[in-house]
Formats: sequence, structure tokens, C-alpha cells
Amino acid sequence: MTSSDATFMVWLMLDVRNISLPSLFSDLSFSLAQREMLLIRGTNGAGKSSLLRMVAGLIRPSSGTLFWEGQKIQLSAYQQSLLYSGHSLGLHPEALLKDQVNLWHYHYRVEKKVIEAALHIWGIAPFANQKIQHLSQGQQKRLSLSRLHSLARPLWILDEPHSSLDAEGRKILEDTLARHLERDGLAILASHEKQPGMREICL
Amino acid sequence: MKFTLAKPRYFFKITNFLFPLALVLGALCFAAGLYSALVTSPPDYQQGDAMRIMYIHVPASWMALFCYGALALFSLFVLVWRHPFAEILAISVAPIGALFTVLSLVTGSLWGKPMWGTYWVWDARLTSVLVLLFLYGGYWALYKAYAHSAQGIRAASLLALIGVINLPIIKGSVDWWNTLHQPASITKFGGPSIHPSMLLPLGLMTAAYGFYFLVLFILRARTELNKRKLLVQGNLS
Amino acid sequence: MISRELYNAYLHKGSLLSTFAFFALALFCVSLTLGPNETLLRQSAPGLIWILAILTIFFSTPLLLKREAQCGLLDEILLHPSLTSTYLLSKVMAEYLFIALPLALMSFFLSPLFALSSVETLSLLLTLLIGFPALSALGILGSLLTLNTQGGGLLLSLIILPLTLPLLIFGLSVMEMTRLGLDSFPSFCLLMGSSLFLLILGVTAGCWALPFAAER
Amino acid sequence: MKPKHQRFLIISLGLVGLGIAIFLVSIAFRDNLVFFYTPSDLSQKKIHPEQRLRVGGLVEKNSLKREGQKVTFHITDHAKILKINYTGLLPDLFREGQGVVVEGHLSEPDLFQAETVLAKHDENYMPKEVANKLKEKGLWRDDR
Repeated sequence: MTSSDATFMVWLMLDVRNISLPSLFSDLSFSLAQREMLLIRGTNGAGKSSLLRMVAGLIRPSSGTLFWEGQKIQLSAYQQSLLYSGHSLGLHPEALLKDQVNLWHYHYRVEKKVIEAALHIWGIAPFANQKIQHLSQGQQKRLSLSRLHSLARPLWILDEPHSSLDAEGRKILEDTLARHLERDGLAILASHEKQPGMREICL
Repeated sequence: MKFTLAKPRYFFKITNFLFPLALVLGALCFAAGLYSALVTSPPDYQQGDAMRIMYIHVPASWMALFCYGALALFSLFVLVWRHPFAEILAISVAPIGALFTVLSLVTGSLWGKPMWGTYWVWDARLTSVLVLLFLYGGYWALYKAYAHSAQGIRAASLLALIGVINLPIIKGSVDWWNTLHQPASITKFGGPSIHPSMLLPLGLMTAAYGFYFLVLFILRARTELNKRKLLVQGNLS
Repeated sequence: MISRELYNAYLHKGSLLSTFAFFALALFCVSLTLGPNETLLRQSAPGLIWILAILTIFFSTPLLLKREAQCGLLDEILLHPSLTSTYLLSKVMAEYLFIALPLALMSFFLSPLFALSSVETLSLLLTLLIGFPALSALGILGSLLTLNTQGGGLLLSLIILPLTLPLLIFGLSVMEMTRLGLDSFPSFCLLMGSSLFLLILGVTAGCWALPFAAER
Repeated sequence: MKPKHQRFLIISLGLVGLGIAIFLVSIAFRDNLVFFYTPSDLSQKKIHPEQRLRVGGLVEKNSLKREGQKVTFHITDHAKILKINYTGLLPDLFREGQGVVVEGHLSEPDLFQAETVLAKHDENYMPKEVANKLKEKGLWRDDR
């Protein structure tokens, strides 16, 4: 039972009030309660990634504010409770897979066995001694997404998680997202595909 | 870049009034200054006529430092308050400052030949003014290196603010190290050690430089503003 | 964070080889072209070694950082709870261990190429070791500023070299003094003072530059 | 530890560093960095003969002897005298009683072979007539 299965007792609520970015979007507001998933859809270059990066606190909006758990976000505490997975996967191409595990161990101060357990779930554990750049794009994506299991973070911000995943990968992703929501988690996805029955914002 | 029209229209209003005034006053001061510098003012007791270069060299150096100070101030506005109009002011002032620095360096070394016996000596004051020129160059290169000017200006502004440390070094370099360059004559405590008859042309020339700067600055700022307007309307790539 | 950075640098030791090769090769070429005339070598050696060390750092740091940025690691660092300044300091320390020390040792062992006496090589080693932290801090700052541009090492040197001048001048005056046998203490203090100041300046400006560089 | 403490620690560390840097720089300026040596400096310090250095001082009155291109004169800092010989054109600012900086090397303990002569200029600018008037009144202090 990896640590990420614990349910989140705290009352969680993300509230975004009329944030705007020059020439992309302005006065955009939305809020996200527990067990809710939001889909951001839009054409290429519509600002999906910028919006996600702003919600993750990487870019400062030119106007508007974000609220987490009711108060204005305090950046370092807020970023402790979110997990951002962007287009670039955050991996070291030259490193071996097990080096990447060590790096995450140092970076996120998470037990190595937790990370390895997550690798098993995503089915990439056998490639431990391979260089990451030799893995296929799909395998690298799985490795990057394995952090969803190894880190217990209530708010997930995923930028096109479905891209370059095969059918099996997508299934694992769907299950993880479903289980995350059951445990009162929140998730914001940016994607091209239309997800049936999910709240969405079009940019 | 969303175009805040409030500030620029206000700028156009003042410059419509200020521009011709600065032009006329500048021309007047320049003429008076040149006349008094070259004709009426007496030669120096030591250097004779070689000293007249001072009337070009000293105001140019002051203007070079002044322009960098203004550039640093605008950069502060760009970084702290993210003011789009400050970007236009900063880009307008930078090349003018570089121009004055080059002028100051050239006239300085021309003056050095008769006075010190060499065009260039690695002396604290001269080196730091050369560094100032490199800072201007670095600022411009960094600004132009970025595709989006909004990003470029912020990177360049940070560089300008870091470079501010160079200004006190230039000012103080003369009295910290007993350098070849003579210490400040005007800002001495015991009052300027320049004879009044030479102070007048210097003052006039400085005023002329000031107006010249104003004219150039307003011209550059307006062209930059108009360029942005056209950019926003989309018919200028 | 520091252990992460050290481990990270340890991982990339392969690419550091090219940096050392560049430095060694440059030293060979310089001492070769200067010819056998000993006094000329002795006088020009300190300056040249210093300039080559600065250029090596200014051309190797942007490569490392550009690779990290492309893999999206800058976002990961920004999201990390610790301050960006701790990241920058640990990066400077990692670079110090993995680039600065080898370079200093190499110039120490290659000093016979420049016919430097023992006391001069010692002072050369000392000044390099003092100057390097500030150099890597400025190098990182410069590469952050030029990350999203095509300029690379060239643009970085253009904008940052003016800032390294005090290090160069005071470092050389220390070596000049030791060569003359005069007391090099005042310029030694100046070197340490300006190196410390530039290190702090580089790190604080870097704190602003890191989130700026992460914005595509 | 909480980010606020971390931030406070880092900022105070930075300020302490700045203090040390300024303190170091001020130590150096107590015995100020020299652009050129004075004759008295030279006598104390042992200098290698072939080492290039700069020496500054005032040209001693009527010590200027000129044979064609070769020029010899003495410079002094009111403590020591140093004999200089130099071949070449002197800058027109060069005059007895005037500050000068010479570059070259010390061939013998008190003979300096100068390669370049730079005339140092103090900061007063004054027309000739005023300078002459001052001289008559005896107010003029020629050497500093």
C-alpha cells in the first residue's frame, strides 16, 4: 500500500479568479472542488500550457489571483501540495533509469522503494539499467507519470498526459485518475481529445 | 502586448510642446558654447589650446553617465512594475548613452596624446568608462537576442541594473587610485578649480548636450511608440 | 537539494571531459605559439591562464543549463520547496567541485609549460581557487539570461565579461606582486572581496533570472 | 525548516557576506593600490633589473639635460632622487617642476631607463595671464 493511497482528510478547494495573460486569455475564473476533474481543451497555441503553468505557480499572471484552501496561495506551501507534469518530462536523458530513481529520491525526499513500487505499477521496472534516452517516448512518458504514484499530492496538473501512451498506458492512467478522485483528489488536464462527461473549459 | 494608450498619449502631448523648444534652445546653446569655447575663452596656462577638447570631452562623459543612470531607472520600472512604457523609454535612452560614451572615449584619447604622451593607458578611469561601453553593448545584444521584446527587455533590464555598480567605480576611480587621469575639477570641495572664464563655455556646452539628448530621446521614443502602434494594428511584421 | 545537485553533476561527468580537453588544448596552443622566450612566457602566463579559465567556464555552463532546461528540469526545481538561491548555491558548489578544481589542478600541473616559478604557480592556483566561485555564479546567471536565445556561450561572454574584470585585474595584480616579491596582501584582499561580492550579486540576480528563464 | 526561516537565513547570510566583502576592500584601500611607485618606494623594495614598472614624481628643477634625442633628468618626491634617461620626444606638457610618470626598467639601483614618459596633469585650469600674475605676487606654488 504505497503512501499515496491515504485519503486526503483536509477540505480542499482551488479557486482561480479572473486571471489573465497578455494576448492569451483574460479574466478567466473557475473553481475546482474535491473529487472533480477539469479538462482544458483548445487549439494548439491557445495557451493551454501557459494556463496550467500559471495554475502551478510557474508563471505570474499579469492580473488576477489564485486561492488554495480558501486563502491566497503562499507559493512554496501551495507548490508542495501540487504535482505538475508538463510537456517536457523532467527526466535526465543520459542518466540510467535507476539513476533517475536516485535523483527523485534526493529531490522529493521519498523512499526509493516507493518510487520503485510506482515503476512496477507502470510496468517499466525491468528497464532499470537502461539509459533513459534509449527508452521509447511512451516508456519515458510512463516513467514521468510514475511520479503520480510515488508522490502523495492532492492537486494534479497534467499537460496532455495521454500523448504518446499506448492503450495499456492509457488504461493505467485512467485507473490512477479514477482512484485519485475517489480519495478526494483534484485534477486539471490539458488535452486535445474530448473526454465524455467531464467538465471542460475551451480556450 | 496589450497597449496601454493612457501613458503614451500623455507623452505625445508633452513632447509636441517640448520637442521644438529643445531643438531651438539646443541649437542656440551649441552655437554660443562653441563660439565661447573656441574663440573667447583663453588658452590654459599649461596646455595652451590643446585643452579646448575639454569642452567636448567633459560634457560627453557626464551625459554618458547620466544616460546610464536613466537607463538603470527605466530598467527598475520595467522589472518592478512591469510597465510597458518604461520599455520604450529604456530602448530609446540606451543607444544615445552608447553614443556619448564613444564620443567621450574618442575625445579623451585624442586629448591624452598631447597631454599625457599616449593615446591610451590602462588607467582606472579609462578602463571603467570602457566597461561602461561594453555594458551598453551587452544590454543591446541581450535585448535583440530575444524573439519577443517583452522577454528581451526584462533580461536586458536585469543586466542594466547589475551594471549600475560600475557608475560609482567610474566616479570614484580617480581619487581611489592615484591614476593618471586628473581628479575632478568641478566637484572639488574647495570650489571648482577652473577659472570662471572657462567655466562659462563648459556650462553652455553641457546645456547644449542636454538639449541634444532631449531631442534625440524624444525622437527615438516617438518612433518606437509609432512602431508599436503599427505592430498592434498588425500591418508591420 | 545540495545532494541532488552533486548527484546530478556526478551523473553528467562524461560531458565535462570535453571542457577539460578544451582548457588543456588551449593552454598547449598558447604556450606553443608564445615560443621559447622565457621572460615573455612568465609575464603573459597568469593573464592567459586566467582568461582561458574564464572562457572555459563561460562556454561550458550554458550547455549544461540548456540541456537541463530542455528536459523540463527547471520547472521541477522551481516547484521544489527550497529557495532558488539554495539551488544556485548548490549548483555553484557542484560546478566548483566538478569543473573548477580540475581546471585549477590542471593549470597547476601545466605551469611548467609557462616556466612559472613555484611561488608563482602557487599564487596562480590560489587566485584561481578564490576566483572560481564568483566565475561560476556569474556563468550560471549569464546562461540563465541567455537560455531562450540562440546566442549561447558567445552572447554570455559578451554580457558577463565586463563583470569579471575586477576578478581578472586583482587576480593578476596578486600574481604580479608575488612575481616582484612585493607584498601582495592588499590586492589579495581586493580579490577576495570582489569575488565574494560578485558571488552574492550573481546568486541574487540568479534568483530573479531562474523563473524568468523557465518561461518559454 | 519553514521557508520563512530559510529565506531569513539566506538573506542574513548574503548581508554578512557583503559586510565581509566591503571590509576586505577597505583593508586594501588603507595602503592604497599604487598606479606607479615613487622614488622612495623603489629604494625600499628590491626590484628585479628586467622588471617593467612605472615610477612617478616631480621633475627636479634644472636637472633637465638634453643631447639631441637623448634626455636625462631627475625626478623626486621630496625624499629620494632618481636619475632617468630617455630617448625620444617628450610630451609638450613636460616641464621642470611638473608631475611625470615614466615607464621602463631599473638598469642600476639609481638609474632608470624610461621607455615612455607620461606628463601628469593636476586639476587646475587657468589662463596664462592669471598664472603669470600669481607668480609675480609670489602666491604661485609651483611644485606640490
